[in-house]
Amino acid sequence: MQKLRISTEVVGPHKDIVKIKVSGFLDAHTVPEMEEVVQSLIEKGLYKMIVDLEELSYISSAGLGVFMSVIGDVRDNRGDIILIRIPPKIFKVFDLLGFTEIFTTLNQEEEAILAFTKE
Amino acid sequence: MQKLRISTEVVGPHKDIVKIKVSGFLDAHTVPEMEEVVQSLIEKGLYKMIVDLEELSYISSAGLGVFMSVIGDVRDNRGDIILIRIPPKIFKVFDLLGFTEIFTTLNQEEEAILAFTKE
Amino acid sequence: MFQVLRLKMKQEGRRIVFSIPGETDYLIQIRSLISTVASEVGLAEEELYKIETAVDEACANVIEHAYEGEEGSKPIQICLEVTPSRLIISVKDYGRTFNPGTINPPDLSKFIKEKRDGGLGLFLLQSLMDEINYTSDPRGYNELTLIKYLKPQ
Amino acid sequence: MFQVLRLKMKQEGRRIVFSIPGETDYLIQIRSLISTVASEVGLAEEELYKIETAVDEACANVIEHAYEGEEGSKPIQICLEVTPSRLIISVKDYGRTFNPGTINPPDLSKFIKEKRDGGLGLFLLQSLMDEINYTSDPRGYNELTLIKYLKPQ
Ligand SMILES: Nc1ncnc2c1ncn2[C@@H]1O[C@H](COP(=O)(O)OP(=O)(O)O)[C@@H](O)[C@H]1O
Ligand SMILES: Nc1ncnc2c1ncn2[C@@H]1O[C@H](COP(=O)(O)OP(=O)(O)O)[C@@H](O)[C@H]1O
Repeated sequence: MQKLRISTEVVGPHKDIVKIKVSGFLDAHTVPEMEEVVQSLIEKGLYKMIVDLEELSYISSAGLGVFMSVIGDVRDNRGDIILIRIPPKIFKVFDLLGFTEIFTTLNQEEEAILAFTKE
Repeated sequence: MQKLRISTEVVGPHKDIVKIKVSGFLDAHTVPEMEEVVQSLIEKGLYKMIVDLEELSYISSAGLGVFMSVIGDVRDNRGDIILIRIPPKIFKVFDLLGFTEIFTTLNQEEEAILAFTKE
Repeated sequence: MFQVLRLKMKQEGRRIVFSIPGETDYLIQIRSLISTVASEVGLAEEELYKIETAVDEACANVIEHAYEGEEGSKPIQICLEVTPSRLIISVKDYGRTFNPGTINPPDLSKFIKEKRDGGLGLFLLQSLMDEINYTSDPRGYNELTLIKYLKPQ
Repeated sequence: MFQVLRLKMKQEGRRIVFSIPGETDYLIQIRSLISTVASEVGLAEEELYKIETAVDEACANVIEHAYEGEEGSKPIQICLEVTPSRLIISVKDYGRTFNPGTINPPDLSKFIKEKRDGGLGLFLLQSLMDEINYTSDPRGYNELTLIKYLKPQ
């Protein structure tokens, strides 16, 4: 059993959006792995991120912290972090902490791509 | 979640065979329930028993003890205890303790009914 | 059955206690253990998830702050107790003491401006439980108690 | 990951300890807890089931014999330790001591003749593990140690 799996894929008509698929457990133990992936995208100038959480089984506040710490930078560079397919119990945690007001949360990858393309 | 469920049903052409369906956990805690069912059948003179273990998730040595303590009586009264549909991991426990040599173990209810009817 | 378990635990002060190494590797196990024990109390899936998360946050804080990331030797002790009206979980550490004070909702806009990657745990933990309480014992340990009210059955 | 967990547990003597009320109600929880922890070691389903069963038998014996069925107050303490080559589980009780002597296969025909409903536990437990060892400590506890060899990875 692996604790956290992260895969990235370039998507969208201009191939400038990165879909990050996260599955497993995003807790204080695995958070450095997530940080590393996000940081390396930022270093490459890839600021349009779709984070697919459908297969995420657990998130702790440290997991949310990863998104909180970079969203400012990302938006300053005309990008965004759009969270898609958040499982209900994980959505509650985002909601409790006010993240659903700050982040865009959508159901489908297509909607997220559209949101980036329209801008 | 219930720990142990036991249901009994009269089966066979002469309606003199009792099928005992056991599911859940048969451990030192639940063994008295199993004992009670078996004892009440014996008191009613029902000595032909088919024990269906397909949905049993766990058995401890105390569970096996129930069958060991009554098989003598049951056989003395022209009956038997036939164990059917034993899950592989539970079969191993029966086997380790030598129960598979003493008890008849079969795959199908029909085979067990046939074994009782032929006698 | 839940009823029976609850009453028994109450009547004679029964407790389940775990002691687990204070390292983030073990958080996944701590969550499973909590869920295993708490599921016996008859709590719904959703409540179990909240309790798991709260205990995980408490333990992550112990590891990061009370033990300040020092690897290994110190354990975290988790104690579960059930009364007919409450599930009480205490998380004991043998490290640094702090004063949680009043825990306010995080000011996200400010946190984002400051690029903070933390500061959400205590508020989350408090939001997920019905009561929390932190004490420091002069014998050298701190205890964070997490309480969930149980619906009468 | 298993490798890492194993090595870490070994290197710095990490242990997971549970203390559970000595009553048959809790056997189901003990099995789940053991399975939760042992599954992290990378053991196959079948091996997990054997270990669960062995620990269940050990605890059932403590409750029935060491604590002679007296309800409640005394706990059972279970300690898990992993080294690169072994999973070591010890079951500690604070009750009556006994001498297990040599544990022979049960003579089923004789047991059936005598209508016995027990006497299978120790042999089963021994058959399911690679090594077992019982000691009584003058400080007032007994400890049954169950060892499973781990295949090198
Ligand atoms: N168990 C603890 N021991 C010592 N200090 C703690 C503990 N829990 C929390 N703290 C302190 O309270 C602060 C806020 O905690 P928290 O809201 O969980 O956010 P974070 O842990 O991400 O900083 C921490 O930064 C730390 O200074
Ligand atoms: N933990 C224990 N403490 C004291 N006596 C024990 C313990 N375990 C086993 N015994 C003794 O050894 C005997 C054989 O145990 P076992 O093979 O498990 O069968 P059973 O428990 O069904 O009698 C028991 O009857 C008991 O006298």
